[in-house]
Amino acid sequence: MHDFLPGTSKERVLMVYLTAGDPCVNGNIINILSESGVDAFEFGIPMAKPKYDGLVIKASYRRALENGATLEKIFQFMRDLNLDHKIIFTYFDYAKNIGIEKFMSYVQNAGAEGVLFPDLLIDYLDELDKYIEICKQCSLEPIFFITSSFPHNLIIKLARLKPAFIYLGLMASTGTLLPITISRNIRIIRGLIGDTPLLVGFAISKPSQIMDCVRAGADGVIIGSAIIRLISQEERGSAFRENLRNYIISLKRALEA
Amino acid sequence: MHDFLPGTSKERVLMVYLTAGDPCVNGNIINILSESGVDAFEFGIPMAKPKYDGLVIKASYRRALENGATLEKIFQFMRDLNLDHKIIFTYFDYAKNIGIEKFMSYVQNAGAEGVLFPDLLIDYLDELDKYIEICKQCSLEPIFFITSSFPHNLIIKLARLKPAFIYLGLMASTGTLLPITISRNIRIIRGLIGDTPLLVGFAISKPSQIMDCVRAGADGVIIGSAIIRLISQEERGSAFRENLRNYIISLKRALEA
Amino acid sequence: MHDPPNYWYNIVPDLPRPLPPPRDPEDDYIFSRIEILPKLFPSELLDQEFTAERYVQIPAEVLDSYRRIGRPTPLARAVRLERFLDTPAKIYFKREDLSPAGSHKVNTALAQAYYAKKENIQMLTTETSAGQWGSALAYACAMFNIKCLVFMTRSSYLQKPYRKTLMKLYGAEVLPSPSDCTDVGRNLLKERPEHPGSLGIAISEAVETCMKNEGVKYAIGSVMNFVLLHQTVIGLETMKQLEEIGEKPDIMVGCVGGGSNFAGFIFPFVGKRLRDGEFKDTRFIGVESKASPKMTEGKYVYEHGDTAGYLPMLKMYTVGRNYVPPPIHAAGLRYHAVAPTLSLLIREGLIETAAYTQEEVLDAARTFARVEGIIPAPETSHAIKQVIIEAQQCRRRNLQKTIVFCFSGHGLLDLSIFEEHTE
Amino acid sequence: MHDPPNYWYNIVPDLPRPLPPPRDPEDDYIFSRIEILPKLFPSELLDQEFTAERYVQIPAEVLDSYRRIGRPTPLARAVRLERFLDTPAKIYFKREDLSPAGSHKVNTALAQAYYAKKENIQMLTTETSAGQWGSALAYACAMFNIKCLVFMTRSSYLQKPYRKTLMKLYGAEVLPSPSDCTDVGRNLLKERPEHPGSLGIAISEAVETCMKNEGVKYAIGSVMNFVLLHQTVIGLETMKQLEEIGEKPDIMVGCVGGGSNFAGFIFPFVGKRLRDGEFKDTRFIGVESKASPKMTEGKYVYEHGDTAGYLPMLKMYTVGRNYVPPPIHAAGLRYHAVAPTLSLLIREGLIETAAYTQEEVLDAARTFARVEGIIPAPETSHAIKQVIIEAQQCRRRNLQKTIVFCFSGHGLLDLSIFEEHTE
Ligand SMILES: Cc1ncc(COP(=O)(O)O)c(C=O)c1O
Ligand SMILES: Cc1ncc(COP(=O)(O)O)c(C=O)c1O
Repeated sequence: MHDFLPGTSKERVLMVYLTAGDPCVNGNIINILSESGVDAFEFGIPMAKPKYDGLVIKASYRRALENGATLEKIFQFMRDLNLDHKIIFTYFDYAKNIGIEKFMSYVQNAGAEGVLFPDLLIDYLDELDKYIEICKQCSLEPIFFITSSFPHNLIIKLARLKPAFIYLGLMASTGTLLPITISRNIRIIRGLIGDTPLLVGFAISKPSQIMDCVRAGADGVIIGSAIIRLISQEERGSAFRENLRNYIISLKRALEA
Repeated sequence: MHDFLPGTSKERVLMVYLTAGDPCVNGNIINILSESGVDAFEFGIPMAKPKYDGLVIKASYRRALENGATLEKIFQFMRDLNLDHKIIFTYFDYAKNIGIEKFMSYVQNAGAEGVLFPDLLIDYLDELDKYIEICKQCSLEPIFFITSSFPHNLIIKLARLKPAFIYLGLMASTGTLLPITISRNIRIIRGLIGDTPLLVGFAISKPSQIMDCVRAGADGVIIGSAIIRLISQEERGSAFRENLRNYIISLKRALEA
Repeated sequence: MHDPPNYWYNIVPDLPRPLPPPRDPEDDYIFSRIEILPKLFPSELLDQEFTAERYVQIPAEVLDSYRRIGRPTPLARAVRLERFLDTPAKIYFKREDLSPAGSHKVNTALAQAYYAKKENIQMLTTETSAGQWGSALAYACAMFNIKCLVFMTRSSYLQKPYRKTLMKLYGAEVLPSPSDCTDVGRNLLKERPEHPGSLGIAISEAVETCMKNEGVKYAIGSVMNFVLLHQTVIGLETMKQLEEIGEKPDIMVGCVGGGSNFAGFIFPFVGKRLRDGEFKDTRFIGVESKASPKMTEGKYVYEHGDTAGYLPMLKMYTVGRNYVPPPIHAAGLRYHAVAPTLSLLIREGLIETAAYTQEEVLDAARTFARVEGIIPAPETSHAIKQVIIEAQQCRRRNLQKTIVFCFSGHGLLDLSIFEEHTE
Repeated sequence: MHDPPNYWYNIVPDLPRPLPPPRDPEDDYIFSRIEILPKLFPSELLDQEFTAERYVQIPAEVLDSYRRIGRPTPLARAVRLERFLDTPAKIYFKREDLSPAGSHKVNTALAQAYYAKKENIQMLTTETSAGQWGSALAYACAMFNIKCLVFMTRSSYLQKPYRKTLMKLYGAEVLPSPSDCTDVGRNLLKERPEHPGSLGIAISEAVETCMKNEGVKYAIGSVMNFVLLHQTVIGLETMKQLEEIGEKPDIMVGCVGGGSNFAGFIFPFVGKRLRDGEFKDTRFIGVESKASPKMTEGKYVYEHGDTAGYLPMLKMYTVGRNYVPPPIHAAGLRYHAVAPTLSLLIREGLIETAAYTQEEVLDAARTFARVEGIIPAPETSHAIKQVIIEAQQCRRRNLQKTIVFCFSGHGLLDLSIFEEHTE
């Protein structure tokens, strides 16, 4: 990921979150997104009891599971995608069940650059070293998920570990907009992490939000629920594709403004 | 009275209060008192409803009235006494009933040097000028009765009027000892009146009290209830007379210590 | 202002005329109330009653106890009330409600308990009806580690259980009066076992207890000079606090039961006026209940200081000690007379008076509670009523007066009075 | 110290590990508690709930309202208690009882009412049982001129009429819950017209009212980060006051319901310890009721913040929201869980915990009332119990420790609890 996020350069990243295995997600959609300007993809692994996800992504998980998604199929799907940048999103809980080393090697095999465990530092802080160790072994980039409620000391320490990026979850759960002054939180986090790449996400859907984030110091944004809401519509004709394309372009424009 | 209380001189006065007309009071007793050192006498006029008197003097009044005392007899009795210094004590209320001018001329005729109205300044402050005027007319010396609850400004003003003396009632009523720090009150009053003669009374019965009063700045003391209590005893033999004599001597000694 | 003053102010030497002394009934040749005073009160209090001193030093221990109850108490500004009344007047109030026992009464209770303790008195006794005074004394006795015995009229004892509980928590013994611990009580109970009691009976019981027991003295919540003296800590603080904020009071208001909080509040100002003409345009307004209109309708005569007639007679405005005021919430204002010094000043025209009905006063209390958020005692509400009237006057005439009043106590243990009327 | 601090302290950035975020139940795919938060709370409060800022500025209007309730509140020394216990320890207590509504709850109530007003919200609604929180909110709403609707469990409504009266005096509407103003209430009343209610039902009614009415928001008395944030004004003042007298706390004690007063009291100290090692020998002790022993016997798990389950789940020490504690006087300690930040610090071993029975606590309250003359709320009495134990320990070991505790509220409207036991 360092190639498009070299920290010092002002290049900015538009990342999209999609649930792997959700029938709404297919090569077609991913192509449209890529072509319209999405720089990187984050694929979530569907599960029955997601901890921090909002209703839109939960519904997407359910669709995926009802659609018969399995870990094997998911990794196959990802491997097949011809994408420059992709990472995996799932809970550390889940990976532990499989076995961290095993899980990480699946990730590596799928051609993903890293895996984001949103609960790693919250519920398994003691396993941080182990995570970094395994990342190294699997040639994966460490990525850290934090929230505005993280200790400042820990955030500083994470930055020193030179992750591919830090992912700041702006809201309490995905897709759920709360009246939080995100620009202030981003500014504070930025002040702690120097030029460590900072991507922010959760409930971003509008260009104006993106502009706020960037102005406050984010290097990129992750759009999840907003896209899933769009692509999970019944109607998927040409108007739909056009809308999707325009939407991405508008986000991209905001990002680069 | 100026002859024995010239203000500057340190001569001190022992005054005794007696109720005129009280059968316990007679020439004999007065002689003993005079001979033992009493410098001056204050004669009270018995009445049915005395305002500021304690039980001992009230009883004395009652005895006098039951004994058939009348104003005429009382003044006759006083005129007959061969005493250097005597004053009258009665309520302004009472004198007003008779007519102030008339009453004051009686006083003058009885050979008294002045009259002390304990209620004059309390209940008839407006008649102060009149009192002084009549005193002048009758060649009587003005005397003022005050208490520790008198306004300081008024006390200062009274001193400027150059009375024969100011009589400070130490307690709330005659003969009733309350735990009042008399030395403090005397000192304060003395501070207000310069060298105006200051006699103090009410509930003085012991030499030690007299010493306190004098030390605090009193020029003399008035003993009332204590003497009346003594002379109203049944037993009036030679032991009684001796006691009375010794008692007065002890008071006098304390006064001059 | 960080510390309470270290002296009390005695107005007696500054009065415009001599204070009429206490008296015994002229026709009583047997029993002298003045003579028994030393049986009833600690010596130093009687000394203060008759002192010629203008400033009386507050003993260090009392000063400490004043600090403990939060003295100096805040002088607050009722900005929200001003706004609510849309008045150009400024309204300040001295918060005597913040002490543990909830009213100004504790200022004298602490002094009385201190002197009692100093004189080795084992127990103080008193009467109470609504309970403000009883709680203040119970608190003070707890602070100075002496026993406290409160005779509480049986009707209040049953109807105001919280005040009773509070006193008991402070370690006081609280007896419903008439009780079977005195002759007076026993005789009344014989006639009528559920006798509701009266303040007069309760006083009689307290006084009997003093008379019969060495080491027991009586404590009194108002009227006596020494009580007013102790309360001047309120006014002395207020004066300093006003100075600090550069304010001069145009109008000072307080409620009047026996007169102690009002006198304590205004006397330092009145004294300055009498001595050197300062505050000569300040209006002092005492507010009483129409239920016991001694100032506005009473006579200025000699009357016993207590309803039972055990205390000497004092020259006061009074409705007569046998007058039975209708029951009102502001039990502290049912008192039949006004302290002698205050009476004298009223007589001399230095103090204005006003009287209101319970209904008028409850309305004012409700307004204050709602607007300022502090619940006034029913007694205090009388002062508030007057303040509102004055502030409205200021609005009509567009006068930017500074109104200061004594917030003598809180009504948290009297909330039931609002209950009956809130619904 | 003349003025309250002008910022609140947010401990979240200083915690030793990340604060677990609020969560929805994992298996609920239909209804998100997190999503409805903006329907329930004013925006700025939610923003504070998730702010990364260490210091949050207190708005000028809130600061003014803090001054009006007497902030900075005094830090008093319990000299008489020290003497009574014959301990070499020094005991200080922070007096949160002096505010008009009688407890620390008003510190957050004022902030919540202010933000509501600022966002043009017409009415705040909440639930209350014993009434401390309800009165604090009613007071705050009166101060910021917004409407207040309190659902009070019917049993308390009938048994604690004074609290109800107080709230009404402040202009709040107080409904016995279940009421006929909500679907929840109406359904329950249909089944049982005299339903005694429960806190859960009252919350449901309040939440339903918010959900159905634009311009109505919910106010909450504990647990949420923003509530604890507002309460840090207590600890910030205490820190400054201790500095001014040159004291360092060895032991800091507070009672724990949802944890807001204790957290507000200690967090500024804990924060300094976490940041730069100051106060590293200070012991922090939270005291709960044995009736709801979440800290000493509960589990550290995700649980709803409210007994009704309308709020998101938070990671907390809890006895489970369906646990029904036995009725105790300290209704404020019946809460089923401890605020997330406090829970995390307990888990990390930075905070000690203790639990006492009602009887033990009432004894401590009685001692304090008698010795110090101030009546503690039943909740506060839990802290006092612990303080007495620590002071006794100091006596046995002859240690001159400095013990500081949070006197969270007065018990003047809870006096009945002593009554039952005093006789
Ligand atoms: C709160 C309060 N204010 C005022 C009074 C009236 O008494 P005083 O006129 O002596 O201040 C009382 C008497 O009980 C009282 O409790
Ligand atoms: C006086 C008092 N103290 C303490 C509490 C406990 O609440 P918290 O732990 O949130 O401070 C309450 C709650 O009602 C209370 O009223």
